[in-house]
Amino acid sequence: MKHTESETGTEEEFSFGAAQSEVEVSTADRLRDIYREFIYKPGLVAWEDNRTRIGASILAVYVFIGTVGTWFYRAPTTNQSERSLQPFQTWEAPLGTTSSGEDVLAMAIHATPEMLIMILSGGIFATVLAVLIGTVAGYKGGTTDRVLTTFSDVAMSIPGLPLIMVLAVVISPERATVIGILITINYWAGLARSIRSQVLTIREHSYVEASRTMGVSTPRIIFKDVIPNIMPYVLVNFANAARYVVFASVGLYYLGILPTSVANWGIQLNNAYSRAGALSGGGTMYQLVVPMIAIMFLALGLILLAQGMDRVFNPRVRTRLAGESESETEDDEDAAAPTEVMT
Amino acid sequence: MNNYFIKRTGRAVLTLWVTVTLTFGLIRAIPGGPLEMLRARLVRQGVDPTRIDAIIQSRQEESQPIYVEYYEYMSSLLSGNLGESFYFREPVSSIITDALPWTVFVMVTATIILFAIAIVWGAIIAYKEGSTFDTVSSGLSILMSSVPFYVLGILFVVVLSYRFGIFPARYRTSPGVTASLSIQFVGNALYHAALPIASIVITQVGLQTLAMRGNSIQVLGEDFVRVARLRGLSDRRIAVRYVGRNAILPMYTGFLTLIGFNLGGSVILEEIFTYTGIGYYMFEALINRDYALMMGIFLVITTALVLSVYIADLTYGLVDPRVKSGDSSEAY
Amino acid sequence: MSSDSLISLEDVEVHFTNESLLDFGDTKTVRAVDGVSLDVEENDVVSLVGESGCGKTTLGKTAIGLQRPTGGSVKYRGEDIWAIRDGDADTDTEWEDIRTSLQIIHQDPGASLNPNRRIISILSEPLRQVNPELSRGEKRSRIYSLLERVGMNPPGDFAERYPHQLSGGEKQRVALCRALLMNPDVILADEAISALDVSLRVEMMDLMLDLQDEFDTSYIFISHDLSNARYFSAHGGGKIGVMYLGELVEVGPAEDMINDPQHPYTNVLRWATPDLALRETGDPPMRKIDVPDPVNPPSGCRFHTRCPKATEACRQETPSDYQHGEQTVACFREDENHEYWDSPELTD
Amino acid sequence: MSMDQTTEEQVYRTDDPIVKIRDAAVTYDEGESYVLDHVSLDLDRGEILGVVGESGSGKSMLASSLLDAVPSPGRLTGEITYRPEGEEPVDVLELEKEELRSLRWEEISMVFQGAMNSFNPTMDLRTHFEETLQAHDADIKEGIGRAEELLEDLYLEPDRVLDSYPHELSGGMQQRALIALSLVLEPDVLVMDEPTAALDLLMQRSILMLLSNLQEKYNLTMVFITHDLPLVAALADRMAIMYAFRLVEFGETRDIVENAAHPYTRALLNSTPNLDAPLSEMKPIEGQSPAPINMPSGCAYHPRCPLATEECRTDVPDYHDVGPEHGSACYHWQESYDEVPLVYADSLGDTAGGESR
Amino acid sequence: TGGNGAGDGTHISYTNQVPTKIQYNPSNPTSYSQISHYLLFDRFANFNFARGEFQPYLIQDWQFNGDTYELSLRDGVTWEDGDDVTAGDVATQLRIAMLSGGAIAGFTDSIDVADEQTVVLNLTGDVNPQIVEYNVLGQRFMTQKESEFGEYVEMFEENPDQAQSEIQEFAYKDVIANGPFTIADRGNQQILLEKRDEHPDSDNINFDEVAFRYLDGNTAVHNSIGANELDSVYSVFAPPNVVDNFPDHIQMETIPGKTGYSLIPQHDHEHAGDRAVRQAIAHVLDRETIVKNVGDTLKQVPPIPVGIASDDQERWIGEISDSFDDYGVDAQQTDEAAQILREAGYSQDGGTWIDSNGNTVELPVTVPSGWSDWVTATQTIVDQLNDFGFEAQVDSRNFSALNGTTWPNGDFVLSAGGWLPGGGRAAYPYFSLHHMMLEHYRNFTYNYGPANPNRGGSNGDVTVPSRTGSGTMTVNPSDRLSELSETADEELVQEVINEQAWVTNVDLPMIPVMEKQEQTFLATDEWNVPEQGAEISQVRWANSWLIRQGELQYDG
Ligand SMILES: Nc1ncnc2c1ncn2[C@@H]1O[C@H](COP(=O)(O)OP(=O)(O)OP(=O)(O)O)[C@@H](O)[C@H]1O
Ligand SMILES: Nc1ncnc2c1ncn2[C@@H]1O[C@H](COP(=O)(O)OP(=O)(O)OP(=O)(O)O)[C@@H](O)[C@H]1O
Ligand SMILES: [Mg+2]
Ligand SMILES: [Mg+2]
Repeated sequence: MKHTESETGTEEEFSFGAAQSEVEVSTADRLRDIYREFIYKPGLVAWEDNRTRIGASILAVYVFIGTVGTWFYRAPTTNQSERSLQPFQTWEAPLGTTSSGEDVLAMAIHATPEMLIMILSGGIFATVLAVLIGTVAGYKGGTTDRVLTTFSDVAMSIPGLPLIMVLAVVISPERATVIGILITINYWAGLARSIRSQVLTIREHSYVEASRTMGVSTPRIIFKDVIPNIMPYVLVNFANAARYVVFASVGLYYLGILPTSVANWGIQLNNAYSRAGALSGGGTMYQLVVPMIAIMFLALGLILLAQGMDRVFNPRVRTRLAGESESETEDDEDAAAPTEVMT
Repeated sequence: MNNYFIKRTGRAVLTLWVTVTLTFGLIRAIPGGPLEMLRARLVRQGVDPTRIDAIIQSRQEESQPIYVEYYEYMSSLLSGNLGESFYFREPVSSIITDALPWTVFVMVTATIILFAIAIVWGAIIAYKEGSTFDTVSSGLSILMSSVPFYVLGILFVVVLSYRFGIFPARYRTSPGVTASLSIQFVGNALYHAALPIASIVITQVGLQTLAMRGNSIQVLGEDFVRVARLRGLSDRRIAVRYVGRNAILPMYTGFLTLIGFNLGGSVILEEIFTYTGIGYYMFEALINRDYALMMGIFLVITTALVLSVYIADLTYGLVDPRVKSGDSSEAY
Repeated sequence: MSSDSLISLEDVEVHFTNESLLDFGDTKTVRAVDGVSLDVEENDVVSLVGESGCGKTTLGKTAIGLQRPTGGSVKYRGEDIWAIRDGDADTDTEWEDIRTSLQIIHQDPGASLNPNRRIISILSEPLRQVNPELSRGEKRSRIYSLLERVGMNPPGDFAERYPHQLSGGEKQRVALCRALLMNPDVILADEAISALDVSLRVEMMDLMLDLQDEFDTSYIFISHDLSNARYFSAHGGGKIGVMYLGELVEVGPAEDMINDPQHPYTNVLRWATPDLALRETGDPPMRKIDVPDPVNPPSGCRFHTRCPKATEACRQETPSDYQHGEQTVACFREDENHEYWDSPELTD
Repeated sequence: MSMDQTTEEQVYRTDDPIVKIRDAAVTYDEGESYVLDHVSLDLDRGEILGVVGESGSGKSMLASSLLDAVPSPGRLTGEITYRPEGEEPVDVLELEKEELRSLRWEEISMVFQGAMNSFNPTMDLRTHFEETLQAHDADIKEGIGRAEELLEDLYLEPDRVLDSYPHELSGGMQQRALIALSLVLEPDVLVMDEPTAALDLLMQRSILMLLSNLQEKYNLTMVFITHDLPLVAALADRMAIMYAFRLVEFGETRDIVENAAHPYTRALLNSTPNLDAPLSEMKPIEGQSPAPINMPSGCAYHPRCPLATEECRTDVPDYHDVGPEHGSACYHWQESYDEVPLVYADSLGDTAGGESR
Repeated sequence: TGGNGAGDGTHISYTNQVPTKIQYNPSNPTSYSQISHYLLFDRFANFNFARGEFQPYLIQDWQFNGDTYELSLRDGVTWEDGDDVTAGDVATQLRIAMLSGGAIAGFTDSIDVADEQTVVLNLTGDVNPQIVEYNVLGQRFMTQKESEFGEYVEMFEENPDQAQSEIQEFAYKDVIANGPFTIADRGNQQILLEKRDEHPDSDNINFDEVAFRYLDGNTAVHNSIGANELDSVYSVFAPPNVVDNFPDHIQMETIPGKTGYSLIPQHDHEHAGDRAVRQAIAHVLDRETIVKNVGDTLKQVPPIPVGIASDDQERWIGEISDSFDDYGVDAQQTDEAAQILREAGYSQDGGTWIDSNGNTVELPVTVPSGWSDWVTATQTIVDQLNDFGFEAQVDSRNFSALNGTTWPNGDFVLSAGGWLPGGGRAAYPYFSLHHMMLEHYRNFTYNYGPANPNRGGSNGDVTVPSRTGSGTMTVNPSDRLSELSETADEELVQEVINEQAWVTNVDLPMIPVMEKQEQTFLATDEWNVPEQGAEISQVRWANSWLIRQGELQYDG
């Protein structure tokens, strides 16, 4: 490489004009930088938007319940209270009990951690795979692209829910992580396709070409130039995938297709429906309502977050809110990422 | 006809084939084959154990090496034969012919209605961006999207059917109503489909509305809308031909693919409403390990998905003059 | 063509075959660059002018090895760069060296900087490539001094900004810095000033020219504005090339091209370049306004469909390069004995 | 500063203005700052007025003001009077919705910056023409006939263009089609906001040439807005120079080019490459133009002006008569002749009015 | 009457099968009718659970003569097509059952038609007449008319395999009925029967139609009952709170299911295979609480954990029941359990039981997921075991996986599984003991020593403390049950039953927890029915049987 041949020459060339005083960068500075860049500012922006604010608060509540809550609140067991207690009767079981004397609130609370794990694993699996396949296909083009595109085409063409049901029966997954992945087993495909088409545009951006011209390696271009651009989109879709995981897992539990070894609101629904006769007016509607509310608020939090999130990653908004100056006003904010709408 | 058409068709066929093969393999991997399920069922029916063994024995011969099954399945598929349902002892095709129209009816109607609402509502919100109406509508949209359709379905059943008896909780039609083109029949079918359709529409309309809102706001900011106003065009024309048309276009493929997607979702929906469409039979087939039926329905839903994407790709050029068929108009 | 030119293009062709871009069905070939030969010397400035779509960018990118030519050869210091790229060449020169030696500044100052990275990070990238052994502090001080050099003071402040916090001119300077930090031999400036405000263009050109001496770089400067090309080339002591539909119709030293244009098309460009002399604009010196379809370029001299001086001969035959002083011109009018002079004028 | 408004006396009136602009001002934040700062101007019947200024100097705001079409939520104040020939003057800002609708495009029409986005991408051009005619109750057949003629005047094949979708046309063709669309109702005034900015020079110049032909043929009054001073120089009868949302100088084109009396105008002229002049140093303008939110006090140009004095820093200069019909908002316009010499001054004399080769 | 305004007296009941798919060939296992054939076809005899014996119906009389078994038909029963129901028809039905692998084949040589009204089974050697009775009469309907099905009998003689598969394929949908009703109409939602006046019992019936409406799942049925849409319902499970919510005029009848939840230990397992641990478990379980958790309308508590159905314990071992251990019906007898364990060398370490090697006693309980009553029971069991200091947890698995691999492979420690074979037959201890000790009908490989080899056993001996006093006794259950099946001697029968019941009570090859109750609901608003709990209603299923008996009449 050039620099090795003409080390000194290079040095000279760059020693022009006003000599720069030594620029020190301490580790603390860097850490502070990272903190400002990745936590403080996104947080600030997120907080500025009502949707993210509410969404994040809701999720925070779930995380709190899923971690601290399970510590403080007793685990559900049979006969821990009187059977079939209505809600708001006693402090012992505020939301009532099932017909085998399990505390409904305890059931709801102790289903949270598994659900969060499921969401995370499903969301991460779907988005990471989609980003990987989408960017590589889009950026590399050619045969790689054709193969990957066909692959995702096929994955996309298999009907999601029926496929998941069959798979659920085949492998009887018992761990929340596996269930999360199972549910998003072909969810990534649509996402990969749309990421691919975005990458097709991004790779034509001149800054990508500039990086190529500098001889930057392909993985580095993908990670530094391509992926940050689709990040808002990816995160929005992470939240969407998470919501899909919530909906699908609860649905499958409700239908009794997934093994009951993992606590889940769907199992509560199923119990309320098939055993407590909640639908038949046995006065046990509360057993149905509690998990429903748990599901709906979680989904609500995720949607709100998804809707508000693209702003967080838009550097324009970020700097504006972080109080830095902006010299240009003419450009509009990037149009919001297209919303892939699938239940 | 032309290159793109052929290529795209080839890809659709390839996709179908791979999907069929894959699902074929998958379904065979389900633990507990049809015989085990049959045994379980006979036990429950109280058939005496020695006879159960005899029955199982006599059925054992039916299974063959998997490649033979695959070959036979593929070749009979090509001749239009989907095999016979193990559980129902009926040709799969006749079950599907009976069930599919109902599912398609529910899902297509639901999807059309929800898009119609989303388009109008989304456009109106966009026009009133920033107003209270916008805030309330957007909030409502989000709220509606946070309810899974089956939860709403259950609620509907509990409240509207069981509690108040306004709508039927199950069936495609009332007992005794026979299929015909009479008003009574159609009305009855619609009446029974009302809740399934409503639960799809209500839970899915929100996100589409927000998408439409976003698109419309974007279009409203375009120069050509401003120019159109300056040219003195009527507000109506601008709303329809300018804003509407351009905002709807990006949703076109979404519309077709959502139909396909919803067909898959019918498995849960029809189970809740005891609506004997393909989703319902899919579930039955799964429970009873009825491979042929499962494959058949899988195939139908897959074909629907592949077809809807295929149609979306091929027709996008027709609805959007900017894209000639064959341009980079892939649905996803 | 001397083999020790920094870059020499010989008979370069770039044809884009696209199956679906224009119409589906049969494939269409866009002859973006068709048989162009051009040399870029050390410390040279070559400006390319021409209408939109005539192939300037394609030629420029071919010259710096970003675009693989479908015909002809591109040589860097006498060695075929694509042979090196493919590992076919028998030489010590590494593709990496070539890659770092040939850099680009794009037209759109906004699009050429990654909106998600701070300036410091954008400018660290070239150093990472060329001087990976530098410490963070060293990199930073080099970047700071270069930023100061291009007039972005205080550098510490600018370095911490995002691209959207810079003005167009500043962005373009950052793009220039990025190219310079690679210590390149050639910089392709593709319409690098077109998007800037008029008042900033000169400043930017001056800056680039100043740095040319300091950094020993050559420029390939693309512009559709003849006066900018002249300003740039003349100050850099280089030449101007006029392109028309993928062909180089006239090349020559800047001043000669302006003061004594030979090709009718150069004349058209000259007419199109506004000035403050308040001349009556008059009708354009050409018969049609719109450029022919590059998929089906006209036969013979490609300009014959619009050329006010075209004759039947121009439709039939493709002119070869004629030498007129230091200019190279592809027009029959340079050949006094050509049948051109006798054939009937085209009027449609 | 927004307090001092230009008074009647400071306006350089023309005898028979077709549009009178008085104190036109646009604000986006309830008067905190102006993006068009009290501009007064007369538009002469049948003239071509060139408006020149840097990006963001408020040119588009001025153009939109003429049609009362400032993009929301901007607020336009002042007085804009349209005076059709032989009819009662119309106060544009007071018009009812319906009246405004017919004034636009029928009387005053406009070509936007960025023709690429001015057509509905999902509609062919014929429909654009037809719906425009229809919206103004014009005879469609006759109108299309006129459109075809216009297109032909603009060197386009009418049939092909009319049956095309916008994306099927090149930028230059779209721009010309848009010009035809803007003239299809035979307006008296045509406002063009940087109609050629996105095109290459050859196309720009060609269009300019066609425009001057059209102007003669249809007896149009034209406002041509650009940041490219030399471009309009050959076309415009008069020029107005804008800086930081204000009109800083106006006058006949020749006057402006040869005798610019505002340091900004002179600097602008100096920064322009010029083919005919011998190669000499062109001088860029140092510094940046201000944004509406932090406008310098007094003369907005003072931070960049070599002649700036204390006075400039505190008071907004009035217009000074520089010559007939030529005004300059500068206290030091006289000094500017010497302090800011025009770098191409020498070349002007011999080439002015001369024929090109 | 029912919701659909059939005020003229259409009795509306329900079916959980898609009506168009129902078929009536009992030899074809798919889509075999679950309820409507009770009215379409006459059954041989009906088992009354209260009396514990068969009531004659189509077969009016049956006679054991040592080496033959003679069946006499009722007079005047005709087929829908006009033919009489003859001994030939009965013989055809029985022959097909025998030829296609039914249990009859185990003790029958041949079947003869003695005359129009009499069928004779020629027995092979010694056989317990009770066993013959249960096998011949139990749950058998006169469906296979000779003229329709006779060809299969011939086919069986020529080519059994083909016959087997053909008769299994044959979906009998265009039925020729011989009961008091025949099929009038079938749609997607219901199957409608209309009265056949030719039937001898038709005079008992004062309404014309019975509709079986298709309802999918218990919840749908609950709701239909609640909404007054149904006049009767057979075998549906309604937990107490649901039943409480039914209208007042809905009367519930329950009959024992003769099957139910037990913990099936893996006898090879170091702990579950240890009798001490099994006994401890039995002591620790509070069966009453478990049943309450699941719903006491759904289950009943077996008084003594033994291989005899709950209701039949009194009859068979009532006299000696004091000597059996009930392990605490409604209590967690932790002291007893602890004592047994300590004696067997177990000890407690911080509350958790460990064996003499220091290994924790871990007892995961496998249960089919989705069987919500079983899952609830399992949860309660697990909680009780954990309370006591075992390490137990619920291990719920997919039913098909259990059925296909887990159970046949014995891949469990404790598994939920039925401790009775179900049906009227299970009332006879031979069948229930056989099921518990020798051959579980669901293919459980539980490696119990005395069990049959195909269940992991070796038909070996078992040694238990003797019931009557000190000392131990060693018996071979396999041999003793064979003896039981081959004797007509009542005393021997009682002796073997007492002895083997004792073995199951002590050795606990399975640990019975609860027994299923079958619920039938009858609407009394427009229908006259016997009062709740009447002996005549203790049959499968009350609604169809009462109609035939004139005990369910329209009163609208
Ligand atoms: N990747 C490509 N695929 C197909 N055609 C291309 C491609 N790149 C350029 N072209 C075509 O090649 C021709 C020359 O393009 P090029 O970008 O080099 O022109 P240019 O002179 O730089 O134009 P401009 O002034 O508008 O930048 C054009 O007709 C263009 O459409
Ligand atoms: N919607 C808006 N809200 C707030 N400020 C605006 C808005 N639109 C324009 N502006 C501001 O008004 C000022 C004048 O804008 P205008 O569009 O008139 O500039 P211009 O001279 O036409 O510039 P250009 O050459 O870039 O078109 C600019 O500073 C711009 O930032
Ligand atoms: Mg270019
Ligand atoms: Mg503008």
